[in-house]
Amino acid sequence: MKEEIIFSGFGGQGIMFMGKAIAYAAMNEGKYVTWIPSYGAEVRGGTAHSMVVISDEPIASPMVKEPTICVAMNGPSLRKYEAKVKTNGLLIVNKSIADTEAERKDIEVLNIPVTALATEAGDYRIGNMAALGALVGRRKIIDVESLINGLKDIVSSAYHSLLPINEKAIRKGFEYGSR
Amino acid sequence: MKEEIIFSGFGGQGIMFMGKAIAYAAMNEGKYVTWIPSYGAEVRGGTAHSMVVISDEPIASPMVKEPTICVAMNGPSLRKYEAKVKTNGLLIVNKSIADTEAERKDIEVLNIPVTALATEAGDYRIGNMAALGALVGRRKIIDVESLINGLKDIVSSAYHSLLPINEKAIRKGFEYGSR
Amino acid sequence: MDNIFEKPESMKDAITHYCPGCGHGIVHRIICETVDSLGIREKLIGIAPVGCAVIAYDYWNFDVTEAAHGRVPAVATGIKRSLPDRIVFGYQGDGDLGAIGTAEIIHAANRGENITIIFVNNTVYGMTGGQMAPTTVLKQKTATTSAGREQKMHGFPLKVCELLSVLPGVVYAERVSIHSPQAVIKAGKAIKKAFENQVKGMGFSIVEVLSPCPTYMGLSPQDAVKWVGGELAKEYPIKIFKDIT
Amino acid sequence: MDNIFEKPESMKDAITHYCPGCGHGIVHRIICETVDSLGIREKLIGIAPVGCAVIAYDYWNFDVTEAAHGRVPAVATGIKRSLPDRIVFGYQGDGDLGAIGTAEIIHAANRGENITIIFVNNTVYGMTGGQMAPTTVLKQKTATTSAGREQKMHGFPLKVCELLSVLPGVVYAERVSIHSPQAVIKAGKAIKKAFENQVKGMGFSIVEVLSPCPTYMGLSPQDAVKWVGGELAKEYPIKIFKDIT
Amino acid sequence: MCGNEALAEAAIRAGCRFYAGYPITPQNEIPAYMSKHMPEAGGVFIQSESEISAVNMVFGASLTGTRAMTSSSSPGISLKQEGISYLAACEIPAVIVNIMRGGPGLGGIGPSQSDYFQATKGGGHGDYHSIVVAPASCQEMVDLTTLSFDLADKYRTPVMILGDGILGQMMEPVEFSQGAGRTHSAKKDWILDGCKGREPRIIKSLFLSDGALEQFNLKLQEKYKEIKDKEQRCEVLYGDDSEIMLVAYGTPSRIARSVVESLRKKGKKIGMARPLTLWPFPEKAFKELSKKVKSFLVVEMSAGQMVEDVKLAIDCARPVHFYGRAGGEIPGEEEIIKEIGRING
Amino acid sequence: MCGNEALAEAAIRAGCRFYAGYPITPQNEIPAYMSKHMPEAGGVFIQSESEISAVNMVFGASLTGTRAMTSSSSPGISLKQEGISYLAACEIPAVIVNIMRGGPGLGGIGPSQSDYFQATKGGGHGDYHSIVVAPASCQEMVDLTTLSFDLADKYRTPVMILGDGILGQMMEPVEFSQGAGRTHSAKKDWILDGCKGREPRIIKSLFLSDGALEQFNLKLQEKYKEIKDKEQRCEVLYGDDSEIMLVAYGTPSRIARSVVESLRKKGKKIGMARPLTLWPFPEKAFKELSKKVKSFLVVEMSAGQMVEDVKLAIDCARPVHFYGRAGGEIPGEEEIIKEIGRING
Amino acid sequence: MAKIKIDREKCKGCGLCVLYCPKGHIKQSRTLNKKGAYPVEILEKEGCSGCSFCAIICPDMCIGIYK
Amino acid sequence: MAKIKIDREKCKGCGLCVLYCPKGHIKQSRTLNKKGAYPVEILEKEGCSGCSFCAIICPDMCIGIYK
Ligand SMILES: Cc1ncc(C[n+]2csc(CCOP(=O)(O)OP(=O)(O)O)c2C)c(N)n1
Ligand SMILES: Cc1ncc(C[n+]2csc(CCOP(=O)(O)OP(=O)(O)O)c2C)c(N)n1
Ligand code: SF4
Ligand code: SF4
Ligand code: SF4
Ligand code: SF4
Ligand code: SF4
Ligand code: SF4
Ligand SMILES: [Mg+2]
Ligand SMILES: [Mg+2]
Repeated sequence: MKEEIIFSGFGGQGIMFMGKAIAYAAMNEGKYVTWIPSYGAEVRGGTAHSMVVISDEPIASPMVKEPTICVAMNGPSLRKYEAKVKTNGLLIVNKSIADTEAERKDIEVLNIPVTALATEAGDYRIGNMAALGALVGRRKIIDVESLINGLKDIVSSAYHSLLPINEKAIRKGFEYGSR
Repeated sequence: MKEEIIFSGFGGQGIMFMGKAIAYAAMNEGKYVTWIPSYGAEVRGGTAHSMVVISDEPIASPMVKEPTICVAMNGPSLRKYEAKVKTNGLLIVNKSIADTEAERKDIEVLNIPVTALATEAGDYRIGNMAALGALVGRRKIIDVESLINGLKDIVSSAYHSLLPINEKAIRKGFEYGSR
Repeated sequence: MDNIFEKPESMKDAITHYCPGCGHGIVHRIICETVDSLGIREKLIGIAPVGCAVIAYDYWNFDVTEAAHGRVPAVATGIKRSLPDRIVFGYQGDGDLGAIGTAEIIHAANRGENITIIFVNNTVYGMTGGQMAPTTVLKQKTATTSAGREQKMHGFPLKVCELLSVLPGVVYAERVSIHSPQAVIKAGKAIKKAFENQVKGMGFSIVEVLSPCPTYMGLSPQDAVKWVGGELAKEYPIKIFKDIT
Repeated sequence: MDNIFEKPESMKDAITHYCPGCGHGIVHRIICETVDSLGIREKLIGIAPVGCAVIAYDYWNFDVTEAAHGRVPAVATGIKRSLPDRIVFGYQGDGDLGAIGTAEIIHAANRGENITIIFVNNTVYGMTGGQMAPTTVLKQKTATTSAGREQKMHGFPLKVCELLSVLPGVVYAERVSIHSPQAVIKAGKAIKKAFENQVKGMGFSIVEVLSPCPTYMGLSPQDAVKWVGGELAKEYPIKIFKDIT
Repeated sequence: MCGNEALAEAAIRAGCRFYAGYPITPQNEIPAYMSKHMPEAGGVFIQSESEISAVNMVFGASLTGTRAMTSSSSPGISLKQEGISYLAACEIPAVIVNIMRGGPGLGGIGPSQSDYFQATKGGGHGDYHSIVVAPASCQEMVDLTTLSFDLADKYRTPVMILGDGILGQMMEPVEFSQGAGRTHSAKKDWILDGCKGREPRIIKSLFLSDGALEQFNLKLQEKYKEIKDKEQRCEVLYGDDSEIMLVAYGTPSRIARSVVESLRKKGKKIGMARPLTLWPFPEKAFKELSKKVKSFLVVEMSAGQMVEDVKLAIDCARPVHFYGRAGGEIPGEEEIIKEIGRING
Repeated sequence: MCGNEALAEAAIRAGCRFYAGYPITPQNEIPAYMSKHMPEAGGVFIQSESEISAVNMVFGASLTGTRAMTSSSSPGISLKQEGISYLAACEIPAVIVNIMRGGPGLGGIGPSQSDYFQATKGGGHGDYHSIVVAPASCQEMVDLTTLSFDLADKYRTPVMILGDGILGQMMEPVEFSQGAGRTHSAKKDWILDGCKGREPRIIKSLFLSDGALEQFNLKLQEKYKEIKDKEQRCEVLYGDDSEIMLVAYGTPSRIARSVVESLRKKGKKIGMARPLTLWPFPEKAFKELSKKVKSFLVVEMSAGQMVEDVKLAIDCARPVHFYGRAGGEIPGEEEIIKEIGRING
Repeated sequence: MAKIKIDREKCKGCGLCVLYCPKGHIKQSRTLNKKGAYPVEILEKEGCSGCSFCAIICPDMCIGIYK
Repeated sequence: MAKIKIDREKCKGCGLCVLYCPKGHIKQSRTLNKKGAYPVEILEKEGCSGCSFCAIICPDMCIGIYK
């Protein structure tokens, strides 16, 4: 098994965190994992992305040029990455944003009402967690419980009070994705 | 003709100036000349030296390892350079200083009462000019008039009033050396 | 319909890469308003620092060069001495000016170079991820002071205007803030004066601008401006430190 | 026969390479007298600058390291933080401290490092042949200001004590001179205090010493001390700038 | 834990007790980690006012016998060149980390290997060398860091860890082997810590008297010869039956490895030589290889730097090809495979 | 006039109107001369607070279209490495003089050539090159300075004049040929001088968008290729019938020349190849030579740096021997002759 | 009475204009703009005095004011 | 009365001791020492008060003072 994932979106959407969370969970499952955040100046205001590779074998390159899975959290990232997704790959699209119509037919496109799911979970701003849940729901690359259990280790303790609603958002997304 | 000359002495004895003066004069006579002062930290307090090469042909190296002429203005420089003078070379020694007995027999040693000559010329501190005159007197590598005429170009104009006594010291030395 | 407020000509119509609520955008704009009002856009050369404002040239509509981290005053000196009748200004962050570029700013100021420096003090290294800056206040948490800045280990906050005012080459040093519309208007006036001084050939002028970096102050944009106008301004008095023009 | 005056133990019995009448020899000696009187020779680490005093280690009888030009305060910081119970002092010239090492001295001072800096201001770059230093006074002739230092071209003389006193990390800053026996005695007291401060853990102390460089002041040794005690001391006031110990 | 953090933790475990650094992407995790964990370990963390100051603080700390480190990325490393030359000249051990980014100038923050020359040939002035090690995984960010401190002490010399942005940023599982700390701990009888009970010591790099500087340089060269003899390190894959040898270090070596594995599966006679020390360059291994393989293909994230050392190591005895990507781009597997195809005809 | 002064005068005559520098032996005559004569020529002299500041002032001056120069010696040149990388990256012409002294560290003030690698391989970060010229007489201190300004402008690149303490200090007669000034004076359409009557311009070296930095690097490499094609310079003595070719630049080439002349008189088949450009290294000339001569003997005032480029230039096709003196010492004629004897068996 | 115009797509949703509008004329939207920020919008029921505070404080020049 | 001892070979002849001796007890010699400097010597006819000024100002520690 080898999945190459790109998360992408606006600077404030928690893009880095999505990558970190899934990478960490996979690592705990004993998989080979690499995670590359887009760092520094790139992140300001503009488009941020992070790359995760999860594999059963040692990983040669942590760079993802043609992802097997891509999560596009806004319009610009959709336009940037849609064409790069591998045939039969999965493209997850944030449907709470205008101008996000995926066009390719040779890949699986999963449109998610990210904000709605997050709002149901308790905070309209944690759409990233819902999307992440959906990803794991659709392609079971890791156990959703690993994902949830891992959160507390990577979220600084000051924010541990927010873990429950994050978990809720993940589960909402998971459900949505598993359908 | 090719002469390789080392001037050496205590920092305050005008060692650099001796080299510069003879190099400049030789240049004005159309000879190939190189002049290397000992620069920077070396000069402070300790032993200073400058190297001059005067030749009818282009000069390969401006560094003098075995001089054909050496002017030793104090004891330490005598001890440093005596052994290096080429056989049949000329060693000029400042006899106004104690502890300056040259020992080699295969070179010409010229002992000069530098301070006495300078005092006669009008300033006991310009022994360097007397020694320079003696050098030119002994080995006529350049015309003593070139030496004297060149001075005004290399002495800053503030000191031009001192030119006459410098000239005098050179002539005193020249006489002494020509004997 | 009359236009009460519009984009200055010296500003390009671009979406900046700055985070929501970042002060750089405001400072950029008030510089451009000054440039327009003094009519110096066509003889202006700006110097962008290494810092979040590194690509200010994408937002400014006049000649702009980059400078190596901290070397803005040296580059400005080279430009101004070569073209004394052009207007030359440097834009610097607190890391750029107050840390790596300490020697350059002190000596440009001490030489009394006839240039203008706009110094954006946001108390952190924004571009590199929110590390401690020389200007970080005691107890402030940053990426390299996770328990808060502590004097024994990290030294005192550096007061740039206080320090530079001592130098005879400095003709004008003022600290302003941009935490509120009123403060922004005052900041604009200071910046205008700093440019006017150069136009008149008076010498070295610097305006220090207290500016929010919500991202690395760890505050919402709204809380960030409140903190800047409150606690920060207490530590860094907002005032004219020197004016011998 | 009693010895009224003798070589300090901390001083080696060597002939220095300094020019006749150079102030470095005097400063070396009074440092050593302080070291002896405080009994700290065996826990002392000195840092020699790049400048005429670069081979001070040949004259001092305790542990000494060289530091790259201007970096004495950084090296001192590294040493002192690693061995907080040793006594660490840096010896710097005006080129070393006031020009290339500006950032290092300001930040070591601002951090309040518990070190002692002896700053020998002889208004020129002695080692390299008498070029203008940051501290060269206006109109002074040097190898790079043949017509005398002129502000427009070369900037103002840099007042180090005045500048550093602004920083909260500095506990003690005094300027002294060594142009006469009386002045030397006073200088010795200041240097002693600067070391004592460190022994007591009080923080950053600096003593600036106005010192003759007859060679590149273009004066006889006798005229050089007169000029230092007269004109130079007028430009650089001899006094305590800060003492919060 | 990302590579940078792994490196920082390894340093602390190797006994590093002094770190000074200045922020620069993509190595910021190192100072951030150090700022938290160095004080916990009883060591000193200083965010210095500049890279220059940092390397000189390390100079000061290390001359007291303290294991000391600084880190930066390309432009910041350029600023440290004078300081590195002084460390080499004063024979003071130090570990310097360069997590390279794209240049020249400000360049970009993408990964790069374009500081190879600077690191291996001496970016500073004078005839000196730093030992240069090149990790290619988070685990090696740990292991080679431990090694670096040991080598630095053993030879009293600066050691550079030459990584790239990818290695610094990526997260992989790592193991800190027990006792991976100091293996070399000979008494340092040259340090300054006050002359109590001994003669005063001097640390210096200035040699003024006749011939002294040459003598010192000859001594340095002797040391370098010893290091060249003893410390070359190289990993070789399929060294015995390969026609083409890929040569790469750091991130490109990961990709090269993948290329080798997949081509081997197809029966292609291909291998890889991966220098772990860039200086000393593993000349012996390459000399051996040059007797067996037909040609080399050097893959770098640069316009071609290590390729010169490969040629020199094998005395140009075999064709040495080059494939590089510059400015923060990473050579892809397919590109390399295509390049191999081109060489084969 | 000493070499340093000759160089300074030549710069002014070549239209240099901005000089910034910081004192360091053995190049102090350059700032001293400039401080007097640059203002007379209507130009700017600044004694900057450091070498770093100097190179960045030159950056600023030159981006206005002004011909600008800085000078220093080895440790100071190390400090300029970041700045040189920025000049190369922003494609700003500049002339940088390094009158080398013995290193590493503070070293000594004797002449040396141990910064060859730093100058030619890029002591700064990133894949850039400075053009490097190597004068060997006071006259060439003049002629190559003129050339340097022209090349800098022509290729928008930093040019380094790599001299040594001897060349800087020695006095030889020089001639300033009429009109030796700017031969290249194409309009500079990239400079910043206010955007009056044109679109605003930007000077930068930061490339953030996808692939932009690589594109820029490829463009730089194109330029370097052109320079390599067009600007190699080399003097060859007895290239046609020599068995041993001495290879040297700067001061050692003067001694080598003398060796060649004296051995030729004795009927020995010996010659000399003297690179005038160290980057680009005169590969073409050496390739030619390698077809004719039996072996090379490289003579340097270093532990052996240029020798690598000689090997690479001739693809190791002939034995390349090395004789060097380090730390401020100069190889003597007899030493070289002895070395030649050793090679001959 | 004055009118303001907010560039919804340019707005990054920092809320500084909201904080400083003395009239309460601006409020944060609950729907994302295309880049994924929650921009501000005009709260129609409050009037605008034309004081320009919102435009002066806006770091991103999203607000134009007209009479 | 005190006695001073001058190290003739160490002395560089700067004359600072001469300048500051309140008793005029020291004068410059007219003969060179071995290194080529004109050192100072004691002017026997003037006494020495033992004030140490000469030793304190001497940059080269050439003077010892005894009682
Ligand atoms: C020589 C060098 N060192 C470090 C860096 C990394 N760096 C980029 S910006 C910056 C500091 C930014 O802080 P500041 O000047 O306060 O600007 P801000 O981003 O906060 O506006 C640093 C350290 C660099 N680019 N070059
Ligand atoms: C990086 C570097 N730049 C320049 C020099 C040359 N240099 C040596 S000492 C010195 C300045 C000496 O002046 P100062 O610090 O005032 O000491 P002084 O000799 O006057 O006591 C300079 C510029 C150097 N060695 N290294
Ligand atoms: S990190 Fe701070 S300074 Fe940089 S753009 Fe964001 S808010 Fe502004
Ligand atoms: S040059 Fe000046 S500072 Fe240096 S030793 Fe001579 S007198 Fe002293
Ligand atoms: S102009 Fe004034 S009243 Fe109108 S929206 Fe803006 S801040 Fe509010
Ligand atoms: S201040 Fe500007 S960017 Fe911020 S919310 Fe208001 S309109 Fe949007
Ligand atoms: S001790 Fe006083 S009186 Fe005696 S020689 Fe010295 S200065 Fe003169
Ligand atoms: S002060 Fe010292 S060195 Fe100077 S003349 Fe007197 S004894 Fe000699
Ligand atoms: Mg900042
Ligand atoms: Mg000085």
